[in-house]
Amino acid sequence: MAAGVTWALGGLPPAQAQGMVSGKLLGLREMLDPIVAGALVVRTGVHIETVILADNGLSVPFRVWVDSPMTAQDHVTHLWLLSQRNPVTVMAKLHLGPHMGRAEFSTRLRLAGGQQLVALARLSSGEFRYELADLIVTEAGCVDGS
Amino acid sequence: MKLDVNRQVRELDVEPDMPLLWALRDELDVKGPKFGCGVAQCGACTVLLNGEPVRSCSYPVSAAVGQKVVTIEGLAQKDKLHPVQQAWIDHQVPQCGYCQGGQILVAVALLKKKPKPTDQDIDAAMGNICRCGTYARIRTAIHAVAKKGVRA
Amino acid sequence: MNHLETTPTGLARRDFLKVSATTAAGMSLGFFWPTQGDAAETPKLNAWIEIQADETVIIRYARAEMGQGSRTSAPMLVADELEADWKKVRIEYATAHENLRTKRAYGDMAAVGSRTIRNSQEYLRKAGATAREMLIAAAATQWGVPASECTAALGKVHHAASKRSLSYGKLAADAAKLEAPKEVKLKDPKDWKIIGKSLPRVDIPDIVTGKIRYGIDAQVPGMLYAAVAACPVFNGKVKSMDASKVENRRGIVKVLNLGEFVAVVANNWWRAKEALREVAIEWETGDNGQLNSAAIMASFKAGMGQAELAVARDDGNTVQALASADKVIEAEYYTPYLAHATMEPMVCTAWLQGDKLDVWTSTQNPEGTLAVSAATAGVAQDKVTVHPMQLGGGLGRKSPQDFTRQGVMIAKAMAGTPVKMVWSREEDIQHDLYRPASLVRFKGGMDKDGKLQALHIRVSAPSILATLLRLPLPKGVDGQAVASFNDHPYDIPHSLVDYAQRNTNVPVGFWRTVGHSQNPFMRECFIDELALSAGKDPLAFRLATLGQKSPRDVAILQAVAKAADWGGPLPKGVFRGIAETEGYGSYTACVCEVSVSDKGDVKIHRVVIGIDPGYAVNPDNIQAQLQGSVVHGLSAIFWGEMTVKDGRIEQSNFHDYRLMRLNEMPEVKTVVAPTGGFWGGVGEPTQAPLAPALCNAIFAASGKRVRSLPLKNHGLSLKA
Amino acid sequence: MTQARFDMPTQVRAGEVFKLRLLVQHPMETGYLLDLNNRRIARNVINDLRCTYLGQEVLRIEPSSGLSANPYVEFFLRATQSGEIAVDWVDDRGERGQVRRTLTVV
Repeated sequence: MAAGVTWALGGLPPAQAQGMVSGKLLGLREMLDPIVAGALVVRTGVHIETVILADNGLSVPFRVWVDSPMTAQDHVTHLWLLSQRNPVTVMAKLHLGPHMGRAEFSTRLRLAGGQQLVALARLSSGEFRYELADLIVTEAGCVDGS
Repeated sequence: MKLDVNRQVRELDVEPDMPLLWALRDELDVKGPKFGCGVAQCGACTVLLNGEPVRSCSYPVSAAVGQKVVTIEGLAQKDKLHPVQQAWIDHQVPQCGYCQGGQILVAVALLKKKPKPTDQDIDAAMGNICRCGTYARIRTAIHAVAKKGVRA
Repeated sequence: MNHLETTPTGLARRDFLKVSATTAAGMSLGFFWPTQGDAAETPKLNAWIEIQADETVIIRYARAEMGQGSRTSAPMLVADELEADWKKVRIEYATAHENLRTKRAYGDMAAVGSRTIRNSQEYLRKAGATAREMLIAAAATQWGVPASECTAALGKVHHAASKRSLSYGKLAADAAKLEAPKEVKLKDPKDWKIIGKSLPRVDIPDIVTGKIRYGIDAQVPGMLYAAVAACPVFNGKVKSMDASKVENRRGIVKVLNLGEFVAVVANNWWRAKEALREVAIEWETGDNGQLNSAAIMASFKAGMGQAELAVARDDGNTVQALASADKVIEAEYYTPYLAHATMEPMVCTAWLQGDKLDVWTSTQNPEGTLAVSAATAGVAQDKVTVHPMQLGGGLGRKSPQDFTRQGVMIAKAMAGTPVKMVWSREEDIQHDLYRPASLVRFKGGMDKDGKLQALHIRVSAPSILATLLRLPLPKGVDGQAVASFNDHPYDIPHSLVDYAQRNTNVPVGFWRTVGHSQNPFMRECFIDELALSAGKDPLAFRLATLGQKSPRDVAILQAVAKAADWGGPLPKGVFRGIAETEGYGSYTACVCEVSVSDKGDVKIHRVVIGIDPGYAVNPDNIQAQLQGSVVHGLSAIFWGEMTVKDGRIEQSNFHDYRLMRLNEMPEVKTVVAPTGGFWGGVGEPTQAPLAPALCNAIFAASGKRVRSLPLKNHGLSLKA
Repeated sequence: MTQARFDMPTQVRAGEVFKLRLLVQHPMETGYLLDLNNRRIARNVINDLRCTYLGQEVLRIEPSSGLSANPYVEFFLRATQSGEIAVDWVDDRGERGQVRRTLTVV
């Protein structure tokens, strides 16, 4: 029943399609599997705020927050910022605790070209939740994409 | 000072040594003449002064007083294109077009002096730089105007 | 398998489809249109097409026009499938903010890489075909006949059986209410009516009357003007500034120290520029003032011998094959740094009003302009408007947005007031992102029959991708630095291409034709050296070495050779040279006919230059590009060279960075030879085969083998 | 020691959730680029950055080369009682940096 969804994840086009030369684009599964290791992942409760366009990937503002009361019983334990295209998929891993009061984090990312970004949260219940964001790094030059 | 630009007398109050180009562009909003080099090398800023091509980036505005200044905007008479402009369309001369106002004005002046210019005449007169490289078509278009025998 | 679940709405799938649209120029481009506020307007069949009641067909064009002619040829693709009457077509710019608002309905907007036609042809033709089917469906519904019985032509839908027709203007409102068909069949190329015709460019009438507005012509009420100076030594910063001499001068509004550069803001650009000369600026240059051309060459030379090299191509066993070859030919080639020198220098007008920013600039990359503007001003992206302007040339310079950033920095410092920044020519020549210099060493191994068996090409050069874009290079290879080497078409068993990345403080960027602006010169001259060594005719040697593997390279080579009457008689003292290249999805070749006097005067009697772009959308425009690229190429070949001394570029304006003029223009015969079946680029690949064909001809005429450019350094001058 | 800018309120009410912002001057070298002498610039990123409050670790970040040069982080804490807030980080070369602030809870 989720087969359609599952297969859609693997079929991303190769990176060359955009004329960028920074390696292949990972599918969602390839990004998440090493972390979630077979656990259920639900796309809910995680929010991303970033720019839509970037002239280059050197410093891209990125904010993520997770719906969570951040209490001892119910809080976010981990947050991963994942890149579909960077040579290193995990841009940052965060260990959080109830003391934070708010499951929110802002930073600036370094990205090797346009891609989808994923924020993955692990809750104290063991549940995984995620959100995606599209980011376009505009073409800065006459790279021969042929 | 008073300046006759494209058959209109315009009033302006600027330093006498301000180049005509910047008086036209930044004071009178006449944008046809372009800035290319600032040192009379490229000719993108060409205007006609009493029918003679002048590189306006290096020509003091005060020296233009009392002369008729014609820029590319003032070449067509009402809605009727000058034959050189028409030839530029017929032969699809421009690429980016930035230098073409200047090129056209130089060609107009050439054809006025020599209605049937030789290739050597064209070589000698057409010294403006075109970075896109439209030279072959400029030559063809000038010959075409000459051939039509229209009074340019 | 189903450990990966999604929310009940199934959003994940749609999101990932969207990725394919943005990264692969997907099919769904242009079919999203937000409905709010559009109800009363002209019927939009999709983002690209609007049809008015008076039969005017508005087709949107999403990229920049800088002389490449795509503002005409891209809409031709839409109009052909739409079966529009071209005379009724009006072309309007799509804007970056509209693209942002519509979640990129117009796709990639950058006019770079000779990509406008080849990357957008599919979705543009589909946009036209989809709208055509909607118009046919609307007519069929009105008539109560099956859509399959209706045809469209010249802006009308016809029903032959009942001899009825309806014009697009009358159908558009109904058609716009229909759902767009998911699948449309694109026309067979033999049925094209507009594609393949030499149509006049739509922007030329406004060019010849002076009405067209370039970035430099932006006019905003209350606007001020800025002249700028950045440190002439690369990477330098402002240490201190004393503007007391000019602050009270007529028209001077403000002198800004913006850290990386100084800006004088005045009520007339000339006043600003004159004052800037008298602002005392002390620069912080650190060690960067040490760099010079000799040190750069030494670094490239060191690259040749460095232990660790990135491997770009490795067929067979080249080292071994060279060791056992009957004969090994070696040569070293060099090409210099070059400036773009677009006729219109860098400009940016920006107006920051509260949280809203308007930008007028000449940009090849409007979305990049938007992103940089928003980031620099600190405003939201949806508050930025980038106004489309014609470009006074682009040549790859106006894609990186360093100048936009400067313009917006000034506007931010002058918040509330629109300011037009214009670079002087000196600023433009000395603060370019230069075509990289490159040192290349070739080794070719021949067997006893004079057949090329092994080719080793070693490149020592800066990397644009690593330094300008700061991208990690796969296996250490910059594809631009080794272009036309790593993909050379010659059918030989052993090829090794390796690369030493040698960066310097000289900033590098994308110059028209990029790696193909220099590497084909070296490759195709070296192929000539091999042909000579084998005692073969250069054309015959190429055809034999290309073999069966590269039929398109062979086809263009033969077409141009035939057009040039290769092997036919020539006047005494006139000699030919030939070269063949491929790149940007197209195939190109060139024959030059020259004579060389004892004094080194090179007279070019004729250039025959041709391209196979697969499909030729607007052949006359392709001819114009071929002609123009000869001029662009010859300027570089004879005179183009940026030299570095004390950390800065020595050249400053057209007196010492010479460009070709009309009296030096040789006769050019163009060959547009589309073989069909693919879509190649045009603006850039056309200049690639010129330099090798010319230098091979110079060798034939004079026996002088030129292995570095420009020719002025070899005592060779262009005879008008 | 690396330079940093750290911004947080000095005084908050008990139970209040407040914002902390940190900007560290650091190249975050990716390990993919070459220097002007053609030598690979070794990866050197801040690989561990942690915040402790009243001696207890409340947030730990493990960045990779995916955070930009001069990394910026912004996060929140819930105030319980007055005491020290410390942020400590270390890069691949083992160089350490830290900021210390005293929070007064009223």
